[in-house]
Amino acid sequence: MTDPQTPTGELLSVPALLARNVARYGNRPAYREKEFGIWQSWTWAEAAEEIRAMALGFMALGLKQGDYVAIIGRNRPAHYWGMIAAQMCGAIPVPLYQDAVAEEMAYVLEHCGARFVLCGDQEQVDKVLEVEETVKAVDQIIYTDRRGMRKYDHSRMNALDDVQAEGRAAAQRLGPELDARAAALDYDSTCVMLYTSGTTGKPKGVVLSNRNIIETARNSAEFDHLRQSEEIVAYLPMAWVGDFIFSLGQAMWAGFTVNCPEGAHTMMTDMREIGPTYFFAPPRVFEGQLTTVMIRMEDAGRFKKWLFRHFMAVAQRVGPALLDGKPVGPVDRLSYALGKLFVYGPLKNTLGLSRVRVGYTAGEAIGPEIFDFYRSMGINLKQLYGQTEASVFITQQPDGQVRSDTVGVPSPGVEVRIGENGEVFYRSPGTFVAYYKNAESTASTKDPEGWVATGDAGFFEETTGHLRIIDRAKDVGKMADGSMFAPKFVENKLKFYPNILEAVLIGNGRDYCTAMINIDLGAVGNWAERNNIAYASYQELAGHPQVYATIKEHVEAVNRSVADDEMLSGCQVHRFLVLHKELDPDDGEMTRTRKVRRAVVSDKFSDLVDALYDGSDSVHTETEVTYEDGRKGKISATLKIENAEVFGAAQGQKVAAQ
Amino acid sequence: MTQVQEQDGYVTADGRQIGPVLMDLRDITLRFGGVEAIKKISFDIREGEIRAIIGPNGAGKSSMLNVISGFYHPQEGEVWFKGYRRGPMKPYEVARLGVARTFQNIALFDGMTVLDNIMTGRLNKMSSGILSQAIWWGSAEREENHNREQVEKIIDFLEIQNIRKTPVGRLPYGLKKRVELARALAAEPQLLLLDEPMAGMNVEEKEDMSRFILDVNDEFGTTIALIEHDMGVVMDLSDRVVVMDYGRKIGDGTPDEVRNNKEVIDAYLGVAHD
Amino acid sequence: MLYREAGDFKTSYREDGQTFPIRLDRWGYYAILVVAFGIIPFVINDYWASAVLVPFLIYAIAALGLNILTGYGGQVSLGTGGFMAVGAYAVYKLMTAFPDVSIVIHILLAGGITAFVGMLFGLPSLRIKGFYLAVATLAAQFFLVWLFNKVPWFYNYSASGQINAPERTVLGWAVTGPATSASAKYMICLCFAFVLAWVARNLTRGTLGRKWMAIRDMDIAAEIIGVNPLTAKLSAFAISSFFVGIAGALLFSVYLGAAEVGEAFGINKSFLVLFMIIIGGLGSIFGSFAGAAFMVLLPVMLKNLLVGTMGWPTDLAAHIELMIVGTLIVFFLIVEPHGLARLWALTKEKLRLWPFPH
Amino acid sequence: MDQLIYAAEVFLNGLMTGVMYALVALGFVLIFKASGVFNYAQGVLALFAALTLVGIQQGQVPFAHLINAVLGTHIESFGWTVPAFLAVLLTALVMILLAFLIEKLVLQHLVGQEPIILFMATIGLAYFLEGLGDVMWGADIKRLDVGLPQGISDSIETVTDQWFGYGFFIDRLDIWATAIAALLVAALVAFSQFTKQGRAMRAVADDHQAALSVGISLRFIWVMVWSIAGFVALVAGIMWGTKSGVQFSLSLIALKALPVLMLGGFTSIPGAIVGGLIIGVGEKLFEFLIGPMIGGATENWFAYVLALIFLVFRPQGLFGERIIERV
Repeated sequence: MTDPQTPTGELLSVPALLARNVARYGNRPAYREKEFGIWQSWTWAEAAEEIRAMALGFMALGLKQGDYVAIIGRNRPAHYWGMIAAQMCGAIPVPLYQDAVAEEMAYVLEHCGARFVLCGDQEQVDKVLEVEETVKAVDQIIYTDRRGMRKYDHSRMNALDDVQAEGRAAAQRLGPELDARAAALDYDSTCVMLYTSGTTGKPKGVVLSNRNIIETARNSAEFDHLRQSEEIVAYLPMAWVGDFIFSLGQAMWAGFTVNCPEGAHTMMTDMREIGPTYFFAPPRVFEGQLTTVMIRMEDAGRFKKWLFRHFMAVAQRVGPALLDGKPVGPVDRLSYALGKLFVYGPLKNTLGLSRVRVGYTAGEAIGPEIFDFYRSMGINLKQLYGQTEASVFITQQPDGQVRSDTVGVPSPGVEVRIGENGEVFYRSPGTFVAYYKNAESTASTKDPEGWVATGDAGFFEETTGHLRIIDRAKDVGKMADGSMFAPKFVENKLKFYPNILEAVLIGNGRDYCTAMINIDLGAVGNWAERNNIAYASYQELAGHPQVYATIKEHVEAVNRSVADDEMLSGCQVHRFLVLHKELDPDDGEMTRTRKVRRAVVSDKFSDLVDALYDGSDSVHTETEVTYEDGRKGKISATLKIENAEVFGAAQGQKVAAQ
Repeated sequence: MTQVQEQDGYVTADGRQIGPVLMDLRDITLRFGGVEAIKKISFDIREGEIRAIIGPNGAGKSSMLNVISGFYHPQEGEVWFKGYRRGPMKPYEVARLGVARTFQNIALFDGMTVLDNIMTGRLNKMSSGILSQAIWWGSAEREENHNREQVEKIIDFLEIQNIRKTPVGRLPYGLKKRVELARALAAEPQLLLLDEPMAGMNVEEKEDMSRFILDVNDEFGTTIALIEHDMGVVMDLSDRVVVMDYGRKIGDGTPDEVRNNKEVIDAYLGVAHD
Repeated sequence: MLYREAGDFKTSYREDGQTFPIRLDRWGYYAILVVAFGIIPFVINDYWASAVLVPFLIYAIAALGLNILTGYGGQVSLGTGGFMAVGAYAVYKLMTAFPDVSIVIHILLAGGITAFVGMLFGLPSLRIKGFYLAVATLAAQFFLVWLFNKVPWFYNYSASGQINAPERTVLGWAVTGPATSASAKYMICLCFAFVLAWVARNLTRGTLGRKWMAIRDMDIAAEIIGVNPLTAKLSAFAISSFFVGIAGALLFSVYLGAAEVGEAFGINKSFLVLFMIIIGGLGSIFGSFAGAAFMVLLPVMLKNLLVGTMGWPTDLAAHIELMIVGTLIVFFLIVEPHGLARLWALTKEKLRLWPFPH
Repeated sequence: MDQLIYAAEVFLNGLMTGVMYALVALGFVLIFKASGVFNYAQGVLALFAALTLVGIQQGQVPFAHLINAVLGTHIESFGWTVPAFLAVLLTALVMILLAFLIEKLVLQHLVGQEPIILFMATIGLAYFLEGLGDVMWGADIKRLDVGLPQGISDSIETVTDQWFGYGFFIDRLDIWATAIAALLVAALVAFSQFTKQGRAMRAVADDHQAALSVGISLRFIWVMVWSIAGFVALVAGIMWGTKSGVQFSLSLIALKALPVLMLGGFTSIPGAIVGGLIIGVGEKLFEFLIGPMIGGATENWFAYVLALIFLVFRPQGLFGERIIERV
């Protein structure tokens, strides 16, 4: 249901929403960016003016309807404006991952045939110029940051503010044309094209229409009662659907303020300054924060430590109840209030979370204690389940019914059903239009009735009606003895330990499960310092016997808990090793969103896998690595293989060695 | 090949247009008591170029820089700047003419934050009187904020945003050097003097600093005269090099010319990489 | 611990540059003002006024002045007492010469005159540095005291050689002379202290302040980046003396009422104020107040303790006090050369980081 | 003619006072050279020394005042008197102990601070010692007599009378003082020039690091110079004490020594001596010639103003070496 007093009548496009926001919230802040030491701010009116100038400029440069405009850069107002400006011109914005290496970028640019590229800075421009060897489509390069660009050949290159200036100058000439194009946009015209960093194979271009984005934005905004007064910090990759929905879709719908940090290195301080009221972060961010909190508390005096421990305990007991509005005794209320004064308050403040009204995490399962830690401090952190093809939202947790092991109930307007193989299917107004230039995989994911296969296996809890995700459907396999093999399930349990960064479980079609583990350099390194264990490199630390011992404890603890769930008890880890290098997107072992690429890993480290099953207790290996500057090199190591105790039925599974 | 003779300047190897003479030093002689630190040295610095002064320790490089920045007054010789002969001036007067410098052993104001240090670089751009400062509201504050904007641009340029409010005393050496450069840049000088900008830096820091120096020259077109020990750096950075030894000038020209200068090789390069 | 800074962000250099950038500090500051202006005047009695608050405010002004010169300008002065004397005698002459001009104007003028004298004695600072200068300022101290002693014109040829403040009023309230009420004394000193502190803050935050600090931290470098030492140092002396002069004027006219230059403005005054800024914190406005409060309260408390509680003879108490003051000076210089201000800053930092240690 | 003769007398007196100044100034110079500390407490040291001396001589009970206050007793003295010589010796020991304590409790913790901080610390020290002296021995003015001859020297009077027909009034004490002071000065100079410790001391003055590297113990040197300073203070204290009684004003001779130092340069022993003489003579003559016209009592400030004017023209003082500024 669209708003009655909207000037542009129906709100069928982002530009239309922009116009409405100008009319409604004209001089309220729309965008802020930390630059030159202060938060530069733009009201909706100012932002609209900038955007219009940009759009006119693009047209002056010859941007045509249906063109694709690639945007490569960190989160900056200018880049969001670039996307909207492109839409105004009837073009389609395509945000790309700024840390993508040249060949990935080459593929995407080639695939979407972008004629315009909006680059953040010199670095990105260089990349584009590099790929231009192969990619011919690119016609105009526009850059936001002038730094170091003076020497470049500007025949096909412009600074963004020059483009805007040109646009302003051409306002008379091109204005009508622009308005016509903007007016021509309707619910079915494409809003944005996002490339999924598919866990397998080449990225796919997901085409999302205005309907997808606006409907989803509206539903989700209403679901969480997002208001114009919200503050969000835009720091997640612009190419990721989540950022598009939160920082553009919902921001446009609800008219709240988008704040862009100065840069990655100042993210935490900037976040603290802004104190967002609506906050999204993938589990690893919360994990990271919790780890640093713990590490920093380590150095505190005894009294502070005691205070911290005592009141966190109180919080664990009382916090969630308070948050879910359940009855709490006056004594507990009091001690919680004290805790709030002495610990939670300051802590939330230093983390910049004091003002968070609604917080979401998704993308990965989050460790229960991490989740509870934030909840118990009174931060309304919830989980949602979604994917690019759904414009994010499939299921999410309503206030007051939040648990760490479910992903909530279907979002408004979304239908969900479980396939007979356990796979989760959904259908919603957010469902994507198609994969760009890829009819057959469109067909394979989305059936004629519009049902989309998520590729995840899961089930609904009868009692609560909440959805639980076990694993990637295709990863769920059978072990030799026919019992269910759900690697992610176990891996997550492992990853909940701060010492473990990544874990890869192997065992599909095998007699028993084994695991390859990445330690978390931050946590383990810190632990090493405390116990003054010297180490020169990640590799050395990973190989350290005491580290192995610790990891072994974790593994066995996990085995114990896995054993409880008879459906999955076969997945206990019999043998494991600690990898000598961190899994790294640059080496193709993970996606840009840091999801492990199973296939890649298991064949890249095939020698290790064999060793895990041939019973040998150590293995020598050599691996190729890519350094930041793109150079390649080799590292070699001898890895120890450790046996872990298993429990219950799994004890039956025989190990080759025995 | 460069023709320094022609008045309108020359074009460098990487195609930068170098302008006419900005500063001209003629037969400079400087004595401390009986000691002659500089003996009848002449050379010029042209607009937009990066000019290096090199030489072994005690060659009189720093003294030369101090003469240019008006800190020492030569007993003989003439200093011509922007086409006018410069009489014996106080250092702060020279600064107002558009000459800024950094120091060999860092001369930051340790009691102040990075921001304040850089703001001091703009003192000559600020003019509000004591009274209006005492009242602050109005002109003084406006002036302050306007200059803050300029300074912030430099902070951004030299990538020191995250130490903006840190007292310089707490900074590591490399960063201090950078802040000092920032302070000098804040004065928007026509001639920037760098006294061993990379002394005591590790390779990485040296690379950064070289990049910044080139960027400065490139972005603001600032003329730069620098003293440096690291031959490699000097040769990469500078358009023309003056070589000094025992207060005398023994070589002057492009890095290549200097590199192949017999006297220079004997006096300096031999002992450069010790 | 108390600080909640999330969401307290700055969108303009004006906000960023304000004196209390952190919201909580700002509130605290306003709260103090409300108490100082809105409550104390109505509850104050003679003891509190004459024993604590009035001297505190007056010395705070003097400390501000000396801090500008020493803390910000880096020029150590041991002549404060002398300059206060100038202020006192200037205001005395003005009061008696032009009875119907407002005392406020007289006090300001007295400050101006002191500023001029201060500049004169500041001239040597252009040639001599460090404690050569410190010692040189003693010249001011001794010469001025001698001057006011020996030249009868200054004390209107009064037989006693003393100067006595006649009654003068502000807005109908007597602020000088015997009939003055406690709250009147308090209020006029408070107003001066408040305005002057505000001025001091403005001067030290801007161009002038940076010039001073530059000279203080590294005079050569300062000169080379374009600071004119002459104007910088002399302005420091002038403004510092202006403050000190006003303090002297208030001390005589409002607080003492009658003064004999020797004991009212002797060298010990110079040291007293110097101690205030050392203990309070060099180069800090807050420090000036903290130091003044400390040095004013310490004797009062010691007296109450030693004489009042323990019934010791006064002279003994006085000697003990000397020892304690001396010890404290040394202690502070050893433990925290930057004084109470730094301690306060550190505490604040801790509170902001709470519960984290760093 | 008479004027001239008076002037001559004044000059003579000035010279003798000057020597005293020089003596006190020397205390400063020694400490400053060795530890870079500008010891404002020097004067109070003298006062303290004098008080202690008197106290010991007259067998006072230290802290009697305090003890009485606390315990309500009425003890005053042990009832014995100590012979001057022994008393001086004991006092010297006390001064050395004091030096040790100062090094241990104060200087040690201030190593590496800027000079000005150290200077202020000594001001604090001065306050403490002043208080301590009073608490230990009481603040009342005391007569000090260690058997130095006093009164007008008749011999000189008669001699001068024969020469100029006018008898100079010169206090015997001053003559003795001058003699002793001169002797002490000579001794100190000799000490710092010719003894091992003396050389070590100057080495430290020149370069702490270097001195340390050749194995000179800074702490020892400091204790030593402060002891010497204490001893100098003692002597000065005796002279001035005998002359004008032991009282607070005695500590002000330090303030007199300061301009001497400015004149002579903080680091120069000869400077201290010459400066002392100049000031001594200068202020006496000034008081004698100009004083009457402007109300007299000019000694208080003349020295300072003289030094000030002098410094403006020669910042490094009489013998201080010229500073070449580098960047």
